[in-house]
Amino acid sequence: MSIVQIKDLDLYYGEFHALKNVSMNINEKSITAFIGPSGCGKSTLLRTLNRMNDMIDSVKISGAVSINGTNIYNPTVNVELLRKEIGMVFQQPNPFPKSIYENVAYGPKIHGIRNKKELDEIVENSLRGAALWDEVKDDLKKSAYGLSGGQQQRLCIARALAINPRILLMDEPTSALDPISTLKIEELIQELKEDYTIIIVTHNMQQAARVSDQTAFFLNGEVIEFSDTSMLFSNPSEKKTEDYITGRFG
Amino acid sequence: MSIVQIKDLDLYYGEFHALKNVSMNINEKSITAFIGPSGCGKSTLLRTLNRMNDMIDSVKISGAVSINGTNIYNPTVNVELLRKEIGMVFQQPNPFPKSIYENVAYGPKIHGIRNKKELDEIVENSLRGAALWDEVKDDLKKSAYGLSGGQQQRLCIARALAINPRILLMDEPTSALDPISTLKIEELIQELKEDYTIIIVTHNMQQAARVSDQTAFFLNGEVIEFSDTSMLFSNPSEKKTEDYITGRFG
Amino acid sequence: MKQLDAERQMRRRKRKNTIFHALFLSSTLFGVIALGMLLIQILSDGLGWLNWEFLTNNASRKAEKSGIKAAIAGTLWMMSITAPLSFIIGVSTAIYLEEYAKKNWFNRFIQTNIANLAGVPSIVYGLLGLTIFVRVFGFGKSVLAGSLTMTLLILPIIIVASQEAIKAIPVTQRNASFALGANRWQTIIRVVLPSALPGIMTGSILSFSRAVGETAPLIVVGAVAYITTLPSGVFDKFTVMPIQIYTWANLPQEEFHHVAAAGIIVLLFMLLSMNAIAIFLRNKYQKKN
Amino acid sequence: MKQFKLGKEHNSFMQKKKGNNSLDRLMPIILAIIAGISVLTTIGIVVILITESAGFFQAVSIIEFLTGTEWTPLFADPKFGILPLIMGTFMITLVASIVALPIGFGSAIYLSEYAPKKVRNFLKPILEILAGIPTIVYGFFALTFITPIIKLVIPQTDLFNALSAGIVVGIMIIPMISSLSEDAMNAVPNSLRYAAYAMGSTKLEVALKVVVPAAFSGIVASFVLGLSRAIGETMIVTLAAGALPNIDFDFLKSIQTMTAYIVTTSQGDTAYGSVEYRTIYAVGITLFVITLLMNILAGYISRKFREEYE
Amino acid sequence: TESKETPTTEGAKEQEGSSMELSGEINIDGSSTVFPISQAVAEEFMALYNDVNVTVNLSGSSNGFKALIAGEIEIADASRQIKDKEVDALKAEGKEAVEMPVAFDGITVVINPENDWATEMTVDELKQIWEGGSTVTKWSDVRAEWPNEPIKLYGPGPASGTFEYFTGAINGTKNESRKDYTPSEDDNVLVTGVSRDKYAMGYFGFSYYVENQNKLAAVSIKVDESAVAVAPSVETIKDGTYKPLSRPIYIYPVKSSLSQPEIQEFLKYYMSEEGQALAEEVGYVALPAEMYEENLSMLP
Ligand SMILES: Nc1ncnc2c1ncn2[C@@H]1O[C@H](COP(=O)(O)OP(=O)(O)OP(=O)(O)O)[C@@H](O)[C@H]1O
Ligand SMILES: Nc1ncnc2c1ncn2[C@@H]1O[C@H](COP(=O)(O)OP(=O)(O)OP(=O)(O)O)[C@@H](O)[C@H]1O
Ligand SMILES: [Mg+2]
Ligand SMILES: [Mg+2]
Ligand SMILES: O=P([O-])([O-])[O-]
Repeated sequence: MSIVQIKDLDLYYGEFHALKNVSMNINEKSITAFIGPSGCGKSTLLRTLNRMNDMIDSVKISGAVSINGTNIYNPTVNVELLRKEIGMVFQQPNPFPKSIYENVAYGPKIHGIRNKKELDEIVENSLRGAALWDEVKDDLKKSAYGLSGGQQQRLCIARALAINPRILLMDEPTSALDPISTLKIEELIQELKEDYTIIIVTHNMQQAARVSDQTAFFLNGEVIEFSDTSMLFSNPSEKKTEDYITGRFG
Repeated sequence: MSIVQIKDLDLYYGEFHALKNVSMNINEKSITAFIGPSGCGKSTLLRTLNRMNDMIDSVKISGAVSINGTNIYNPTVNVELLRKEIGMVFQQPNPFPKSIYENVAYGPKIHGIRNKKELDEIVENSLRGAALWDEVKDDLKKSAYGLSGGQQQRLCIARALAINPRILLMDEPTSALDPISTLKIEELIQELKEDYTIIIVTHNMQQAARVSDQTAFFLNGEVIEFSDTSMLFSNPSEKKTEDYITGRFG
Repeated sequence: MKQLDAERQMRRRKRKNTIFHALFLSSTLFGVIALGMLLIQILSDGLGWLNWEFLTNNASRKAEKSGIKAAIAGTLWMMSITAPLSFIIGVSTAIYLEEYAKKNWFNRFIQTNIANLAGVPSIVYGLLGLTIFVRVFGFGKSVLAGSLTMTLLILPIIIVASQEAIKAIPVTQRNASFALGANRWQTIIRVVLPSALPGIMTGSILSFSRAVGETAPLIVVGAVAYITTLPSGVFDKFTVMPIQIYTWANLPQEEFHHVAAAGIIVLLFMLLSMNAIAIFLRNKYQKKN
Repeated sequence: MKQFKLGKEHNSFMQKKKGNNSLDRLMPIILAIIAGISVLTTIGIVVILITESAGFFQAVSIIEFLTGTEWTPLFADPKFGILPLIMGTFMITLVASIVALPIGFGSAIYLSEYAPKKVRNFLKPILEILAGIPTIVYGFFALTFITPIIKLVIPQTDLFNALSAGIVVGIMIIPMISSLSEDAMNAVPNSLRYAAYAMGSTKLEVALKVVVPAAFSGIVASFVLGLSRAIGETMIVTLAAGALPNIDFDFLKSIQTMTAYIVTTSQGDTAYGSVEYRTIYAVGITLFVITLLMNILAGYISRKFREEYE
Repeated sequence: TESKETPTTEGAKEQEGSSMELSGEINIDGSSTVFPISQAVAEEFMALYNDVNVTVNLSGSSNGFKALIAGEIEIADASRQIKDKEVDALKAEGKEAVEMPVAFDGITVVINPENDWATEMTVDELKQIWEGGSTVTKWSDVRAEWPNEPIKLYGPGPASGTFEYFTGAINGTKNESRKDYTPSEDDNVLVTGVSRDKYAMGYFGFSYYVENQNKLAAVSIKVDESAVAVAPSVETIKDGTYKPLSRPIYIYPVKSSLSQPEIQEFLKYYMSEEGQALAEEVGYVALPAEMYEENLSMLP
């Protein structure tokens, strides 16, 4: 069953046509990877799914994005609740200048969880989920800015997990992580798939091949090919895809 | 001939012992990779080589770092000239809030190049070197902040190349780049090796294996193993190294 | 040869850096020294006249019996209204302009308007306060009228400083908050304001100090020069320290000029305590990235 | 973590907004209303200045007011040319900027880029004290300290002169400029500084070529605030610059500024409702318009400079 | 007199009987010249009647009248007589002010103590110096035997009551004056100016001269060539021989308030011998006794 349905989506930054007639159905409880060269629009498409592009004034969107059959660009949609259902991890670590604990507790708190015990539990579970708990469990009160880049990014993942979303958008979540943490996150992603729908942007084709069920290949704002990952990597139907995944392309 | 000689180097952030008795010789016109899990001190060691750690108040250093036989922690050393000889690319893209052109021309300008033609040439060559020229050649006057993350990082590489350094320090320079640009950069690194000494921090073991001549494996601030790359990956002499590179480690 | 050239050039750049370092340092010291000279002058004039009676007496025609009690009380009364009110209005306005206002002509107008208000001389605010608060609203020459006038006077400074502080918060932090399903208001309260607070505090300290030291508009609004009762409500008459000091400084008798200096010392002490509190708050919240 | 089960026909984000969201919709309205206070302030000022100066402009033509070179409204044969007062204000502002802009800017750079953290945390509050000293104190300081020094160097200097008052007005606005500029520079992320240092920049180059351009709009804002303060300063000029409207552009002579005229005349002995009394408002509205023009100009300059980067 | 030396609290206790009867507020505003007297009177009056609150402000004679018209105060201090316009404005509000002179201020022409030539001058010479369009730039322009040195002139600004009175008395027309002198609204600043310059000359209120006799010299004034030169002093101002620069200063209670007992009592105290002594204590000269009696006779 497809939980995300994108239909005839066009997106402009002012005059610049960043997404061109994108259509795509994403299955529930699956992992979808977006790959493609820098600037091809992967992050842009990801941001249309939780309406983060609302923040950019120059953005113009046409077409439809439906989640669970509801067009999320429908004016009656509650954007905040939408985003609670759709967690997001960014390309660059962006912790708040708060303590580690407060970073993770931020989401649950704004969604109304006050109970200290409950919060403690969420914080611990989320940090464990992001493979960070062991490193920080004694320093929860310390500023997140004292962590290394990799630790910061894992903290951001923990923060996203803490709101218990249905869909998880990840924009190159491991590009700042070492292979071990990356592996852990990849494993975690596989686990999360049991309950969540995951969409991941990655530059690392091995990663896409390893973790995802389906892969979309983008070029210049267009979806060139979207199919089962094993298919796309072993037997791409498009010449451009083949050129890209074999590294012949540039 | 070793151009960089590190001897008995200890580094503390306040109380925290971040580098422990590190000794290492790095050969001229070679590529050396630093690998190891997040937080193990790779970036810290890199920053001791161009004395960027001077910026952090809490840092205490003992031991010696010699470049070309001169201890760079000698008080008579001219830090600015040292840094002109040692270019650096950071983990996260940090372009100046200036135009693309001005970003690249910044270094040559402060080092005394005024001639417009000469600057134009340096800017073009550096951007070409960073595989960015074709994408931005018509937008040189535009702000660097308009570029995508990957483009920004390549701009930072171009900026480092523009001062024509002898040694190039790269802290995960490709972690924000797509595979195609990464390949280009890797090729470029191989090319630069003809004239430059390159030290690269990377999480990507494949990258280390692909590009570097020598690899150092770090753990908790210590150098566990430092040897020829082919050796280290095919036949590590330490158990910990083996565990790490085979992904058994965590 | 190239190496030599580079070194020569480097020496020049370093020399330039050293020269400018010295220049920048002397700029800073210039301010510090000016302050030092001012303080020495004031202290040598007034310290001898400063004692407990001076703090607990009312003004008098006799220099040795003169005290600053009513003026201290008046200033405290005025600031207890002006400080919270201007802070709330100022920060609210800054939030509105930075976080909510669309880029249309109306909001540009408000922005230009605020920048311009910051440049309106204090004496004009005096005329405004006299007409609006004293006469039209009928507050009379009261604590309330004075406080509201001072609130309007320092408002633009707080707004502009708060705006700059809010602007400096990186957009990636706002994005992180929005992506977690926080609405704008939650993002403002929980992410933007905590980070912007140090900058907002700096602007507020400067403007509160200004309100405490301002004379001209209160002359016009009608803080009285001689009063022996302390205000017991916002509609009472009052005087403030700068007015009392100004009155003393204008008297012919030499002794009163010392009394004025003693008053200035008390005023500066009050400013210092305010600054100390604000700096304490600022350092507590300041986390550098 | 797994308590979350939703039927696919039921999307929680279609739920009615509640609690926090009504606050989120209410706050912009409340804030907009509060922001309106500054507009009301301006309207109040403009209305008062216009209604009160209307009587003046019935008696004196605007042309005479704006082009006359003599300002003697309170003498037996009154002349109502405001140029000397504008000249006085301009001279004070000029001297004050020459003193305060470089020094304030220089100390901002020192505090933000050169000073060790401890020194900065110590010096900055000290400078901020300067901003809190009542202006009458500065006035006496100008008269009893700066003026004698100037007279020592240039004996023919008047006791009241534009130079001394201007210098002291400059000293007064230094902390405003340095503190606010320093805040703007402090907000520039360290990653930019690191990038510049890594290329072999000296501190000076990092400060002037990276930090200052990045903080430009904040710096301009502090300059504008400082200059507006200089234009509007009243007590210092009243005490130290004299009360003699003068168009000679001689800094060693007594002058009068618009603000000093307003405060002395409003405290002085002009009969209520007379043309002389209304000069206060005529001068007030001129001052208002001048500061308005200056701010528009400053906004334009800062916008134009910023375009290049954003 | 005795009473002004009495510590305030004891004075109040002695008078407890009467203090019980009076209470209320008295608000005074206006001339900065009159302020010191009103403040001193208020201070002593409140010591006697501690349930009465007197506040005194100084915002200039005109603003005092304005506040009187607006009904914000009961008594206006003024260094000049009320103007017709102000009387009319009061009338429009249904009010009337009562003029009560309270003291003399002898405007004093001062020179530097080192100036040993111009210690006495005629009114004509003063006019020559101060009149509008005056060509006097050097002392020798006044009398040939005086030094051939530039004359530096200091005086109050044209917004002050002192300026208006001086120009009226010396130059013949109010506010008619040369403009190229150094004006300041702060009399202490004028004191500083004259005391630092051997060739300076200025004028301001008597109290500022009294307090700075060590730094300044007063010019004795001759009404005409043949008259005797009179220096300003308490005696010469009081007996009217110091001419023409003795000016009376006033308070203007609003008529309707005169029936209020605390105001009545305050005015009585103002005109009493204690009140007169207070005026002299702060640097002014008491009026002839009959003038105070005339003031008192206006009370209901
Ligand atoms: N806010 C913006 N305003 C204008 N153009 C933008 C904006 N954000 C992105 N773009 C442009 O849109 C295009 C797509 O950007 P996007 O960030 O989606 O690329 P990407 O595929 O995620 O690249 P990368 O792998 O480098 O992150 C790029 O050409 C970029 O320059
Ligand atoms: N400025 C600092 N102050 C205090 N501790 C620091 C500072 N910078 C780094 N550290 C600590 O020093 C250790 C080594 O950090 P470093 O950045 O060198 O790690 P790294 O190997 O580069 O990791 P990553 O791969 O995540 O970038 C980490 O534990 C980190 O928390
Ligand atoms: Mg992207
Ligand atoms: Mg690192
Ligand atoms: O304050 P005056 O009215 O006496 O000048």
